[in-house]
Amino acid sequence: MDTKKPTPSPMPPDDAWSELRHLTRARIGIGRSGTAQRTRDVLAFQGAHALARDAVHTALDIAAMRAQLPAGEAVVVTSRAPDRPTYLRRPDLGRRLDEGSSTHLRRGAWDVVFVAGDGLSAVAVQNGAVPLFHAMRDRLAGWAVAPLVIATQARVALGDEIAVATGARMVVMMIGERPGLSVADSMGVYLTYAPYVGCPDSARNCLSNIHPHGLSIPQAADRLAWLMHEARRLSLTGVGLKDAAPQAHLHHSGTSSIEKGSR
Amino acid sequence: MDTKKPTPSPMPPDDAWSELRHLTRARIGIGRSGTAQRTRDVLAFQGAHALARDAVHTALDIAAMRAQLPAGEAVVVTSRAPDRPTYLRRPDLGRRLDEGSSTHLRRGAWDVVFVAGDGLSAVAVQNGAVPLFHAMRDRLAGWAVAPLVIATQARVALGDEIAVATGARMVVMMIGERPGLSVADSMGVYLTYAPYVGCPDSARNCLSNIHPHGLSIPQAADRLAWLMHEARRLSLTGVGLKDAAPQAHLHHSGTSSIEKGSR
Amino acid sequence: MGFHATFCGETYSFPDLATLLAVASPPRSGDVLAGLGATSDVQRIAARHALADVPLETFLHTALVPYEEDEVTRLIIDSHDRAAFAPIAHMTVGDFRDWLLSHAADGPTLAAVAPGITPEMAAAVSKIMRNQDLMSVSARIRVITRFRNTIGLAGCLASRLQPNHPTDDLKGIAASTLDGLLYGMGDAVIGINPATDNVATGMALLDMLDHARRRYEIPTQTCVLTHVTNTIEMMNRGAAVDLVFQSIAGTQKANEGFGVSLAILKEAHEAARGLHRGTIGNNVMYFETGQGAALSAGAHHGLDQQTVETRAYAVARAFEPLLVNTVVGFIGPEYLYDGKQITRAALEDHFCAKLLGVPMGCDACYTNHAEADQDDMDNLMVLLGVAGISFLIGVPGADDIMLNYQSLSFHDIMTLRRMLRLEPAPEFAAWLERMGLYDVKSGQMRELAPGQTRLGQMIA
Amino acid sequence: MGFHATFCGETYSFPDLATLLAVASPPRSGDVLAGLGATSDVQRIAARHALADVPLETFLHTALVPYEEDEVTRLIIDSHDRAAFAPIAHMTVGDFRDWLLSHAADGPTLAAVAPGITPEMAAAVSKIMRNQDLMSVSARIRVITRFRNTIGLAGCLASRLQPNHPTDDLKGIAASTLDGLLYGMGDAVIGINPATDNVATGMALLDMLDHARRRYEIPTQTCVLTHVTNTIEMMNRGAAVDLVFQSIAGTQKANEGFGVSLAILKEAHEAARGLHRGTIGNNVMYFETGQGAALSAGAHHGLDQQTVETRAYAVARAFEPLLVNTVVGFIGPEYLYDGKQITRAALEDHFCAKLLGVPMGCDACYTNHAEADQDDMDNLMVLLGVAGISFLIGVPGADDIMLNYQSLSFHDIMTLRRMLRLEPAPEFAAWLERMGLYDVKSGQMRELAPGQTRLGQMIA
Ligand code: B12
Ligand code: B12
Repeated sequence: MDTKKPTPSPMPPDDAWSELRHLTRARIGIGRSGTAQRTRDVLAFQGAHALARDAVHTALDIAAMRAQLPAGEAVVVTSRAPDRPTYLRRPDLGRRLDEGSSTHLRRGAWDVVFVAGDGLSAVAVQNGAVPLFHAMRDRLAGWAVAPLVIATQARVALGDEIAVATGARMVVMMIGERPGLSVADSMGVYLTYAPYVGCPDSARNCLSNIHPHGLSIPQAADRLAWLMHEARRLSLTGVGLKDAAPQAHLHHSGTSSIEKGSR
Repeated sequence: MDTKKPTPSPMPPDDAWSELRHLTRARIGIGRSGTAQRTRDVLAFQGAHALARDAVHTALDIAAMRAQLPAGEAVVVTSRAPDRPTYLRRPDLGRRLDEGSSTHLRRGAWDVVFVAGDGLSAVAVQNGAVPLFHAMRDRLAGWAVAPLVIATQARVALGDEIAVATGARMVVMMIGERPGLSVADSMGVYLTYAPYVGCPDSARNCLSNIHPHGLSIPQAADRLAWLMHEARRLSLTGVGLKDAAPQAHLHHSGTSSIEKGSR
Repeated sequence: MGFHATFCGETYSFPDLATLLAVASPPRSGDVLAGLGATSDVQRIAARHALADVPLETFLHTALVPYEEDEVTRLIIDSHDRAAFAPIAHMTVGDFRDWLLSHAADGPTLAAVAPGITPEMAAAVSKIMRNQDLMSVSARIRVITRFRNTIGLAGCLASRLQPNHPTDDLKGIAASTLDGLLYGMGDAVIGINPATDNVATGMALLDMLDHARRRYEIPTQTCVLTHVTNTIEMMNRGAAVDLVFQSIAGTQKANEGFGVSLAILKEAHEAARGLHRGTIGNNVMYFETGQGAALSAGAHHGLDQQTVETRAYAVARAFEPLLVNTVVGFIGPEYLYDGKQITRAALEDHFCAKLLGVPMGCDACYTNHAEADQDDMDNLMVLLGVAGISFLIGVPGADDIMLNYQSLSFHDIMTLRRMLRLEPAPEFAAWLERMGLYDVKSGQMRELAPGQTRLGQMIA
Repeated sequence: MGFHATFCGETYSFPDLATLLAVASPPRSGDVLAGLGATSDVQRIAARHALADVPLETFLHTALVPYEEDEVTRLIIDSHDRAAFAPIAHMTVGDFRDWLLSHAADGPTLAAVAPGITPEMAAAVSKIMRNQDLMSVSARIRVITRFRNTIGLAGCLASRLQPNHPTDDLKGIAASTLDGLLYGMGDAVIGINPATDNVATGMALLDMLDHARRRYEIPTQTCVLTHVTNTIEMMNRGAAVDLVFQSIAGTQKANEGFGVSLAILKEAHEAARGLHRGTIGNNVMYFETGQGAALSAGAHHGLDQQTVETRAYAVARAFEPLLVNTVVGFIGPEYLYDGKQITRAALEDHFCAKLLGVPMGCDACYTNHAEADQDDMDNLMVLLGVAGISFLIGVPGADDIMLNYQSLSFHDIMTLRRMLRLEPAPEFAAWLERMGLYDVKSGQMRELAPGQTRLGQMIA
């Protein structure tokens, strides 16, 4: 037994993998003790878990979001879930508008209504929703875009009732995806054409993982715009509408191309 | 595979064991399927578990207990645990008298104070405490016995503070033992000489399993009387006082004696 | 009709079989959400007594979701094998449990009976089984499937290597794949969930995996877990599709919510078989299931979530899958609240699937809004290992950076293999040895840096 | 001094080692009751970081309970083996965990280090170990002890047969004993908790067990688990005492609450050894422990319940016991709230004891006021089995009709042996076979009625 080096390892923990680790934020090349993760990695994981659990419970700062918008440009609604614990246990309530809320919504001949819903990560929407909303208006020249709706204790399907209430032909729900250990601010976007209360998820399209280490706001905006134009052209969304938007940025990590083993 | 007899068993489930099962209420001779318990036994167990859990939460019917006693003969006190959930999580509170309670207690030169405490099974104390109290008075001629104290949300050590408050030289805590699957009404009796708040359990003696299938009230009373007389003689209880009361009834199941294999 | 039981002098009634099954279920947040389930422990036990007395035959005559309305019900009824059912035809649910646990019910016997068991019978009996019963019976059942290696053998535990990336970055995914291979992962499948729905991206991912597999002659299969309609499109365009993936559920309406039908699955199944890419077998489908999906789609037809989940296994077995796994804690606490509920559900799912003859694995996982942690996963993986699970899912460091949840890490599965003395699929184990990664004598993966292995060249 | 850690930009301070250990502990109702433990998950993790950096040496210089006041502390410090400690002397708690999990730390190495490990070091490292770590390390440690058979061998799982009766009825107890023997129970010990404290009753019980043991030549030991002072009295009166039982705790004051001291235990130990009743060994002590006992006696000295529990193992190992077991869920929810806490505590207790070289078993159990059920016990027994526990306790149908709690049933332990392919202690297994009860080929207990065996005559 070598008592001086308690965990003899043929591979210097950080060197061999340091380059590869720039390619992904996944926990790769972390080494091991026997077959187990090392203490530092176990504790790092537990710390990330504690933070991610807190992230679920962070509330949307509505005043701060309004400040990013011209005055009066946002309507705030809430779902039927009165608080976070209820929201977590009762997704059905998070899919329906609170009684009072619909009166705030302005009916009109809107082509689309954008909704910023806290979902499971308020911070994702806090950071991403207004920038994406702005980026979309630039790309939707000539569309009648309803004022932004900010929705708390929201599930994806809450957008359906909002669309019905505003009379919009399409709804874009920008929602906080559940926080992960490495990413607590990931936003998802769900596009639904001609939605109605009870509309299935197969009738939606989704763009996911919008965050600083994922899809950027301009990339997401380009792809969403492509989907929205297609949706209008085909009068549908969902499995019938295949995402064939040009893939500008497949190799996000920046390096040229994968060695395809053409040996 | 014999499909007609799904659980072929060389032993008729009830016959071989039926005699032995009179000797104990333990779940013996229940047979098996492979190595597992049979469905009927698994479900019987689960049913008993549901009932035992309910038993923990049953409250003491104080009016009914008073009705078993001559008017004015009982004092009611409560511990510092305000309700059942708190009682279960905070035994420390169950060991201390609620502020108002001590004012009800009458100080005097008592030789002993008897306490009926709900403990973890109110029903045990409901059934057993007053009968035992009566049986003890018959056996304690010449003792100054304080009025019975009925205590709710009580732990064993609550008796110590009651003894201090009444000035009694000894306390007998009659308390509901935690309910088991087969016995939900088992009473324990804890005898402490010269108790004080913070008194260790090593300074008490215990009689346990007082219920219809365990120690009977007369048996318990005989042994408790023996212990109390010894305690008075030796001026102590606890590990220093060994229970050497005559064992009238070792073979409770009634049959003569065990075959000692003296082959 | 209705069902009744007397317990402690009180009589409990249950109007129909669906209610009886729901009330007999162990406590579960998803059933509370659905307004189903027991209102007290005593009522739950009464329901179990009543359920134990229900003849298995009853399940053949009582469609819990109407035959006319639901193609899954039609599949279950129409494909029921009366002859296989015969040995258990006379039993009640309670007898059935006793028989399953008896020494008579060995592996071959259970395999022979499987086509006679409907999902609802499996669900029913599981509700009166303890966790140990679920483990003890599953451990006897081996469902063996093949594509480029053999999944499900006794003494083996396979693993899916899941190298997801939030932008589907090819190099990032390759790096995670390399990491997993060095821990001996990937024999069940190297399977990516693509972040995007884009077909071109999916094809690029498949291409990358297929090249790596061929370059190193890895006896395994790869998969991009995109929607089945995308996979059909990719096959049409000549992509290197080994396995067709799809999430499935237990009712027609829930599957419609996923945008699939039996017809679409059949089309994909036939197309994939037609590619003849498997070397030692032609099981080409990979399905995921999980309690809560049907209710989430409002398509549970008043069934408790575990019963409706088992119906998904009937869908699965109709397509001779290579792999099926429940993603047991994946959706969130509204369906499975904490570690205890997740654990129970995983054992149920595994038991019911194996009983039906489905090659079941598990993604032992939880989300950050659930009351669970890695200790629960440690326990669960051991329980599933003892229960003889076919495969488990591993992600680097247990943290999926795209799907945002925690599963098992590569380390975890390696540790489990060591603790329970389980091996990877034999063809894969032999390959690991050939590559110098695996020390057969000690049964351990060597601790090697990428540069010390040929695989180091994978990412150039 | 104090301990510090920075986590997410914030600095957390812990005034002393006792606080650090308490805050680093997993959530536990007993620590909440004591006003110890973390106030948030983030604080807990910060404490674990700080704890991981504490050198093991620190534990030798920091008496958590003052040396002058506490004979258990004196025992720990005075009996510490510096030479055995040398190989780990330079490590922090974090290094220690890594080393324990490394391939270097095999069984013999761990056994050699054991006398150098203090209970507090074991407690500390357990707090930064996951459940799988606790299992994986314990599984390598075999602590072997002997009296009339061998306890603790690899591949074996022994059991205590616990045939309690509310009135200590001899025939009732004999009937339960017979039941257990037919399931292969009793190799660790046939051990009765007497309902009464009466010495004459205790002697009658011992006499009955000893006669049965001799009559059937059962290679096992018997015990009446009465207070040690009663057992001394019984030995003085010439009773057939194989093992001396006592409940012990981790501080002098807690032991005083139990009415015992090291001196009393020493007296009993010497008296029992002097009887020379063991045939193949002379380990004569049997101890029970369990988290919560010290706090319950107000004698925890501000230590978290798991740390103070490990100190009881130092008491145990000083007397070379044959058997030690934690009675893990026995007291109630005020110390271990639910199945999750009970499970974690059991794995910790088993790991810490084995690390210290103590022959650890477990009474996997719960009370009816705790949030636990038999499914939790099913899981726990499997986890402990995989962790290599020395023995488990079994009672008829899992229901102790005198102590009023649920443990494992004889069936459960039999099922576990089958699932994990574990055998009874070899001498006992051979006896079972001789008696026609055990079929070595299938590794199964035969299903026999009392009358079909010689044991049937036990109750006449
Ligand atoms: C949870 C989840 C699911 C759950 C949804 C059930 C539920 N009650 O939450 C289940 C397991 C059923 C599921 C299934 C599928 N999912 Co999904 N899912 C997720 C996940 C992990 C989290 C979503 C989230 O946090 N939503 C926020 C909360 C607040 O919303 P919610 O209202 O509570 O939940 C709704 C949405 O999650 C939505 N939803 C979930 N998945 C999908 C997929 C699509 C295409 C759509 C339109 C909607 C949708 O359904 C829920 C109920 O209305 C995301 C990954 C991520 N990082 O976001 C993938 C993700 C959204 N799903 C994805 C896919 C591909 C699917 C499937 C199509 C897989 C398949 N081949 O069958 C199926 C079918 C989905 C459907 N209903 O049509 C992809 C979408 C890719 C894309 N850009 O289109 C993602 C990004 C993951 C991935 N990369 O594989 N999924
Ligand atoms: C729980 C329990 C314990 C727990 C107590 C901790 C706790 N916080 O509850 C632990 C595991 C520590 C324990 C230890 C022992 N116990 Co104990 N225990 C029980 C049990 C199972 C339930 C008691 C109960 O329900 N009490 C009611 C509740 C409401 O009271 P409480 O205030 O919450 O708890 C107090 C009492 O339980 C008391 N207590 C518990 N055991 C004992 C034993 C004695 C002799 C005394 C005086 C007090 C006492 O201590 C607790 C704290 O103040 C009973 C069996 C039964 N069916 O009752 C055996 C029982 C009371 N214990 C018994 C014994 C022998 C012991 C030990 C002496 C064993 C030993 N050889 O070391 C030790 C030492 C006890 C001591 N402190 O002096 C015997 C007593 C026999 C007798 N007639 O004297 C019983 C009847 C079980 C048995 N037959 O073996 N015990």
